[in-house]
Amino acid sequence: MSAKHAPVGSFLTIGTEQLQALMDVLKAAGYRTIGPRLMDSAIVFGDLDKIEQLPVGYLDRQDGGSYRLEHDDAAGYFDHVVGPQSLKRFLYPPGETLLESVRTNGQWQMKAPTIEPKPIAVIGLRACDLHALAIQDKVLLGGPYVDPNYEARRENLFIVAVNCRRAAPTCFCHSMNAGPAVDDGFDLALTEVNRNFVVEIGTPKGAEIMFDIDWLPPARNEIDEAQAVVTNLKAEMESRERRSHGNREAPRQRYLNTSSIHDLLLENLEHHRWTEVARRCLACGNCTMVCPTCFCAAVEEVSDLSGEHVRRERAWDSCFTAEHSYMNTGTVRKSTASRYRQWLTHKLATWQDQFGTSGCVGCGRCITWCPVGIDLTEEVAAIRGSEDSAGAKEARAVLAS
Amino acid sequence: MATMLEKPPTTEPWVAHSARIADIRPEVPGVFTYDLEFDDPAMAESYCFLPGQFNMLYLPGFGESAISISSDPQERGKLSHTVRIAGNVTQALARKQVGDPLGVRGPFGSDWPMESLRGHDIVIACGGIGLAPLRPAICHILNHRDDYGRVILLYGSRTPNDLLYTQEYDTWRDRHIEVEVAVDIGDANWRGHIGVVPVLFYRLRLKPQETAILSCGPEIMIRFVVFEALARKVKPENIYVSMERNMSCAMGLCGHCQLGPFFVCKDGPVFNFRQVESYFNLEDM
Amino acid sequence: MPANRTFEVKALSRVEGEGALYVKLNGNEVEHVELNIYEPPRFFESFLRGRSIHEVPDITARICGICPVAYQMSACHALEKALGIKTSPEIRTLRRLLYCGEWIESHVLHMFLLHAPDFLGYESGISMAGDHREVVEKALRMKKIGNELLEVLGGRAIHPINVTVGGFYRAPSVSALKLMLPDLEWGLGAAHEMVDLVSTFEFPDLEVDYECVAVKHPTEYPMNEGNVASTSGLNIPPEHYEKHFEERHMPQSTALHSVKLPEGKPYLVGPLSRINLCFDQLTAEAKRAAERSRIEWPSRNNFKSIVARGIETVDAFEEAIGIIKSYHAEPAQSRVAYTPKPGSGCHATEAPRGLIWHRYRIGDDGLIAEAKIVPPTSQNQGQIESDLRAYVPKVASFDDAVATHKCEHMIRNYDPCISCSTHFLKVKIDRGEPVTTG
Amino acid sequence: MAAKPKLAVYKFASCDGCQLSLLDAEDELLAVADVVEIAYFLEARTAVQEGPYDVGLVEGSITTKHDVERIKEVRKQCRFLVTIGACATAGGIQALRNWRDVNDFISHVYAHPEYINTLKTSTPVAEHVFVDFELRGCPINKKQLVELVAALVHGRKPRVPTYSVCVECKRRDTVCVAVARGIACLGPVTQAGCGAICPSYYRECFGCYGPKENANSMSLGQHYLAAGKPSMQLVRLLRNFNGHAADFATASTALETANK
Repeated sequence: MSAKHAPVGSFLTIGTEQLQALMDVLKAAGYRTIGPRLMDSAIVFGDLDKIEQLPVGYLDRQDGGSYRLEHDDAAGYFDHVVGPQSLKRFLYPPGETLLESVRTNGQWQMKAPTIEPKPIAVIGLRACDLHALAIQDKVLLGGPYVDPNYEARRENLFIVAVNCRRAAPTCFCHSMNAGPAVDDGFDLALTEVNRNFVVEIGTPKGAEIMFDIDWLPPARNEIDEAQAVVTNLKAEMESRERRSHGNREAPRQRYLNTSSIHDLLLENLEHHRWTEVARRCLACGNCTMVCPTCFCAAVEEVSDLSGEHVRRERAWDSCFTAEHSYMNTGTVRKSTASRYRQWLTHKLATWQDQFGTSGCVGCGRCITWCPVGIDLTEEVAAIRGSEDSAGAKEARAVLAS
Repeated sequence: MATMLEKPPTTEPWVAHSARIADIRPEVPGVFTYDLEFDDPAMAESYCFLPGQFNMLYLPGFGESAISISSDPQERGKLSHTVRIAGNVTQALARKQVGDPLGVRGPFGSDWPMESLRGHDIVIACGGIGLAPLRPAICHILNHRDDYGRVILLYGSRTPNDLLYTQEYDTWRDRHIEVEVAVDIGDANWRGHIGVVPVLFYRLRLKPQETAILSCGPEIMIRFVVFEALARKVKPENIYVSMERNMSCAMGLCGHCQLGPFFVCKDGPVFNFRQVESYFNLEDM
Repeated sequence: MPANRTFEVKALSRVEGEGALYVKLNGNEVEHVELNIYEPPRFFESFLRGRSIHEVPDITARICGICPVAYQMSACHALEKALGIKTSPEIRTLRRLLYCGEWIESHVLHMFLLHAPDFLGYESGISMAGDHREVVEKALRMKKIGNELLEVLGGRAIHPINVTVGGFYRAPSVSALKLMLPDLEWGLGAAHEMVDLVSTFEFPDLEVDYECVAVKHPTEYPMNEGNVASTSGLNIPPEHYEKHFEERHMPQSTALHSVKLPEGKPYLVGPLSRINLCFDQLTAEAKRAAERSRIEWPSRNNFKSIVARGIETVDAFEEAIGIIKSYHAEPAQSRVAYTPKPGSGCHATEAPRGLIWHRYRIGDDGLIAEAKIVPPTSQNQGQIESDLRAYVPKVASFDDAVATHKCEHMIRNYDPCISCSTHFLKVKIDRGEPVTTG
Repeated sequence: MAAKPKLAVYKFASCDGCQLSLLDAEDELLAVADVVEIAYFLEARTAVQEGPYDVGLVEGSITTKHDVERIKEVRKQCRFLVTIGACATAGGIQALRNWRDVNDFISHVYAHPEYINTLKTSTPVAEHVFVDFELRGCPINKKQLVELVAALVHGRKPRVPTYSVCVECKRRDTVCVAVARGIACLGPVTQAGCGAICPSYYRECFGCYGPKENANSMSLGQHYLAAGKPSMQLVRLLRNFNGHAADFATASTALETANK
């Protein structure tokens, strides 16, 4: 039956039974298996034991400031897209202790708690989130300083990615070159085809896990169909995006024109659009919390009443808070306009200077989970639009000459 | 260009090294210099820093504060920080006594490019506590006086009582450092300049092509220093400034100290003016 | 001793809220007794008008930080009656569990931090902890368990957020409640010890022929549901409350007191009344504790209310354990849906310090048109003054300071909650300043 | 060690819930009593030590002429004055009178209005005297209260965030009730501190901690209005326990005006 070993880069087919077997094998190998689950009116990552726990038949309707689940009998296991969380929660948790100090006899004993994270296998990770993971790797592992806790968790991660068959109107991974096709960084990648899954082997670790699973070599047309899923989706996103251009009525597909975006934004740091968006922006920080790449964290001192037991706790932070840029002389970024500018220019422009990549993967979470539906693609387009106006072009030409 | 000090990789970047306060010297009202000694002799032995770098001083229960190092980089075993008492951590520090323990992480950040400025005339323009991170640069110059041409210190503070390190000016002058001092508000005994630091440029005859500027102080002061320097045709690439932001992890991991594309903690605090010029005149950057 | 003496407490301590005591004595004759409420009025009944139905439990919780559940429960039940909706048995049970949490935290707070110091000769629970650290620590742990129960069910201990008309916003998870069991079991044991401890206190001799009033239910110890009953044989549905109880101006007081009709007598609400009226409905463990206390129930001595609180604490722990043990699944519906519509409803529940009665009218716009709230302390106020008149001659032989303290102790028998009284009590503030309106 | 700081707890118009938070800090109460001298705290102790005090915690809003004078005395007695809770910090639920005619209230509730001595408004302490620090909440969070005490004892700034409830909500992994359920929630404009309890119980934040720094309730209100929420529902939502706080008050007034 089973051909057992499948080399890296090869494809094979499994049914739902084998998907369950995959979970079981991962668990037996010591992984905590997590994946999409329907909880609290959304699809979020949760512990996963049985494939019945997967949100089969559910779709998420997303738009600026709005997310609703909908049942659709035709929908498969993974036809929802991304929810409010990302892998960030598991690798770079919202709160953790970095240092513990105890004072005994006037002497401080300081030590960093050692963490021994349980390996995690995540099932159902999308292309955008894989790209986000690669970006966080650069931030937290790529520089002269490495975050040891992230590193420990990251090393023990097993990724079962999934190719999207559907895009929400908030998705714009195609314009960030971060999807919809899963291209790299996975151990296994699934594509749902006719209630079966075509599996691509991404790493030797992935091949090893598949070794004990009763898979079948895919039929020729199954691989084609699987590959068509992502090519079709990309084409569909592009065509929807074209149709929605300038047509407020058409279902919108977000798109971000990234050409020269670095210079575009940094040359417009005093654009009136920042003030305009600040009229709507709540500076609540939701966009940064849901962003899979945002890494800002505050380190807070937590002390007992005696002051003898002290911890340094790290918690997710946001550049939209006053504390974020606080110095003894006061908060540097006092206005909401300056905070929005900081976020957007960092994400789309200065991130490139810092880490050689954009900080955005086009997952659209910041659009969906903004309580008032502020849309970064619209903000960039507005800045670009006024830039590209005849007058601006002329002015630039004059300056250039 | 600013250079990063080669540092051995650490597996526990958040753990501070335990140290003790060896001496406390009141400098001016609200400013003290703290000499620190590491508890671990090996650490004391191996610790070194470059002029312009800073340490994170840790007072458990209060937190960490980024404080520039103000001692002579060549004098091993001596580590001083001149601190203005302003925030949570520094206020707690002000209540400490000689012998009290604290934690030190560092050194962090970029340095004044003393090596690449050899052969230049150097103008050090600073205000208030901004002289503290430049003192190691002055020490370096004194240690290698022949490597540099004319050296001028332009220093300003609010009142004569707020001038740092006044007892050292004569020593510096003896070693041919021109010291020009201005205060905003003089007193009965004040015979020097009244005004802000940039004004001290007015009477200066510089050889702009050979001059480098090192500046630290309030951002508004730095802006005008740069303005004056550029007006005198100093090459922008020879202007260096030390910036301040909310430096919280010092490793470029927490995101708080960003200034445009930079993490001030690791790309700075010392920047070439060219790097940061486009962010200088922006509100709330 | 002079013929004319006054005992005065300008600011009562170890009570919730602000009140003063004034007693004027002529020889052994009590000339004037006044429990003065100077807590400023807060107008809850007024600004409930025009609010949405779902906001009422959130707003009424703010009447009192110590017994917010009582305010939320009476309001929810009254509004459910006005809307004609009925909650499921599961919700009813969970509400009872919530009430257990409030009884535990409020009773233990009062017993050990506010009242026991009077018996043991301390000025506070904090200084009592100096000599009796273990007792105070144990009490704090019991109180904490009560608060944790409130947190699991209500979201937080003070002003819970999970209570709504029709049920709960979210049903508590089975696992979260089960986690509480070991603590509750410990608490039950500790509560027994506490009953034994407070039973040994020396109780001043003040026997009063109280008219005890409490909610009474045929099978349950009263918390959320039942008729309003009294020791004189009254047994009426809450809807008839206003026919039998009235706020009246008493000649010896500047404040209005609730009195029972038709005789116009003061009456007693609170733990002593509840035990006196509903002893049979106590849990087995609570009955055992009551028996061990060697106090004869029904009791006519309100100083023994501290023991009554202890017995009710045992009851609450035991009930909570029972409820959680039989909680196997979260209810399918955590609340009953409703459509706002005009109507009226009223309801009485038992706050830790006694019966609390609410009446609401919903207007045509589906918003609250009228609200009336009668909290326990206002009902007890007449009885407090009446007790004082009986008690003062017994303590008149002591010097002023001791006698005053003894009066204050007596007032604390009632666990008076002045903060919540004020929103309806007629208040006179007499500090020699001109009386002004608005 | 230096003498223990003397702490006083005062009450004005309030429900007692905030000072109760100190007694509700069961794990820390005795430790608190070890590090500070609880010199004046009527709800908990009979003994009263004379002022002045190092720290005064004030609960409750100012609603009578007498209290206007009393708070000035309190200020004189306390070196460091901290308001605890929404009443003391923003006028509390009592401040709902600020939008209505208080005489109407009095005659509605009281049979003998001539006995009622009250002001037309309920106002925060800071409108009467200088306040050194404000601890928000209805009620305050006991952890924040203990942190405040610890900070005062050790001479540091209390660590009390000024950012939105959303930050806490996302950290604790609650799915946004505004976005995923269409509930009008005040979390994005409300200061954190409670631990983002309400959304985790599937209900809206109703603003117990008052407006966050740089709050923009106007924008949020307009968004909910556009999503079909009745304007008066939003007005009531903003006018709960911190209705008198500037940002909430401005937005609720604007929404009310738009409704007319």
